[in-house]
Amino acid sequence: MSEVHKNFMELSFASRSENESFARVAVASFISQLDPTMEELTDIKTVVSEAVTNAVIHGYEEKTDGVITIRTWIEGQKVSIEISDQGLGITNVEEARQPLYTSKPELERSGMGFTIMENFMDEVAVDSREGQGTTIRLVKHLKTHQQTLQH
Amino acid sequence: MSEVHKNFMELSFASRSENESFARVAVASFISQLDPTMEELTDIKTVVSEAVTNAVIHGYEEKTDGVITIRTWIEGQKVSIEISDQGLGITNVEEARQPLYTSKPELERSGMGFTIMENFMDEVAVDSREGQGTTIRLVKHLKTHQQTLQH
Amino acid sequence: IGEIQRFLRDDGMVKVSRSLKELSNRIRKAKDDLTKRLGRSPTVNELAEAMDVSPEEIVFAQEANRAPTSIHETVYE
Ligand SMILES: Nc1ncnc2c1ncn2[C@@H]1O[C@H](COP(=O)(O)OP(=O)(O)O)[C@@H](O)[C@H]1O
Ligand SMILES: Nc1ncnc2c1ncn2[C@@H]1O[C@H](COP(=O)(O)OP(=O)(O)O)[C@@H](O)[C@H]1O
Ligand SMILES: [Mg+2]
Ligand SMILES: [Mg+2]
Repeated sequence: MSEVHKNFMELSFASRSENESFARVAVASFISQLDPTMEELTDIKTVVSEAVTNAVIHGYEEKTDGVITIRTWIEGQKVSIEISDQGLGITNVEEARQPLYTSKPELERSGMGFTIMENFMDEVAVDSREGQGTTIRLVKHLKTHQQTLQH
Repeated sequence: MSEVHKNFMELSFASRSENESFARVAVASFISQLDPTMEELTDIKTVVSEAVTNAVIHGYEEKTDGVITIRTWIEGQKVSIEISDQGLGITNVEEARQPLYTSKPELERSGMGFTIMENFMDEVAVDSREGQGTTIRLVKHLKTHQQTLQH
Repeated sequence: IGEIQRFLRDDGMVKVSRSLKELSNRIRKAKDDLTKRLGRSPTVNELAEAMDVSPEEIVFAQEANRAPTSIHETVYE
């Protein structure tokens, strides 16, 4: 293949915690056309879980009438994922991204969601406005087949 | 549970045949929260395949810059699925729905797509306008757990 | 209950939650075997070929071994 493989999908769903599992499967199965390693797939499923859970719990505070949108682009071995909500937004993004920081200690949140995203993805950008919502932009460069085989 | 379980999702993706498998799995994974039987799930995956393939091959004539949208609602045991394209549309819907009718015999199409949808789903509605696109509306009532056990 | 289960199975009435869990256990085993044999994480196509199912179905089935997939799970079990 000389041409770079390009594809995209966009997914919206109700802000219900039972959709977390569906969102993981949808994104991971879309990405499976790039033949990632099972490890890379697990990384991606984990970050999707974290971001969707954040939208449900923090963005919409468990109100089920919110909408969560996930956009995914593929370009060659580069995977870009955007997870958005129109919920409460984050007042202080820098603070929110600190390891162990959580605004909901009463729910026994670990405060490690953003840290996990940073560990598993190559790029993590947070775009949030109070009262308007939050968009998380994630990029991961999958290993090429040569890289996988050499590993 | 006295309240009826409600949920929805909307999914859009590029009109590429490699997205058919992804679309099947995405809808199946969304529906699986109702814990259908394997047979019901296979039926739904099959009709999603047929409708997505039709959008790719007939709606967009294999041009990959089209967009296909799938909307899915759950209400109790009722599953509603809408598959839309903004492609060529169908001139004569009645004729198109006839068993064995195909406008592309040269591609060795079976002409059984609509017949399969009618067999596997409880309702099949086709809304199409020439030059504007096609929406297929499908409804299936899943068996309740009591019905499954009694069967 | 074993009788009923067999009947449901034969009749194609087996619930997705149960059937996917079986597939997902087989996937986990195949994944462990491949990881040992290759000395690295297998790609999803390598696993899909070994299991003779599509990569997308691998992803779907794998999910079944996580949290309860169904709001009815406890009722059915
Ligand atoms: N989508 C969101 N909407 C509003 N606030 C968010 C969102 N995502 C994260 N936050 C804020 O960032 C904090 C840190 O998130 P995270 O690292 O995932 O930890 P945790 O979810 O365990 O609290 C959250 O406690 C919350 O205050
Ligand atoms: N999304 C669509 N856009 C345009 N035409 C369609 C679409 N879906 C179906 N058709 C028309 O209806 C016919 C019958 O469809 P189907 O029963 O699936 O048979 P087949 O796909 O094998 O031709 C097609 O040959 C085509 O002319
Ligand atoms: Mg979190
Ligand atoms: Mg067809």
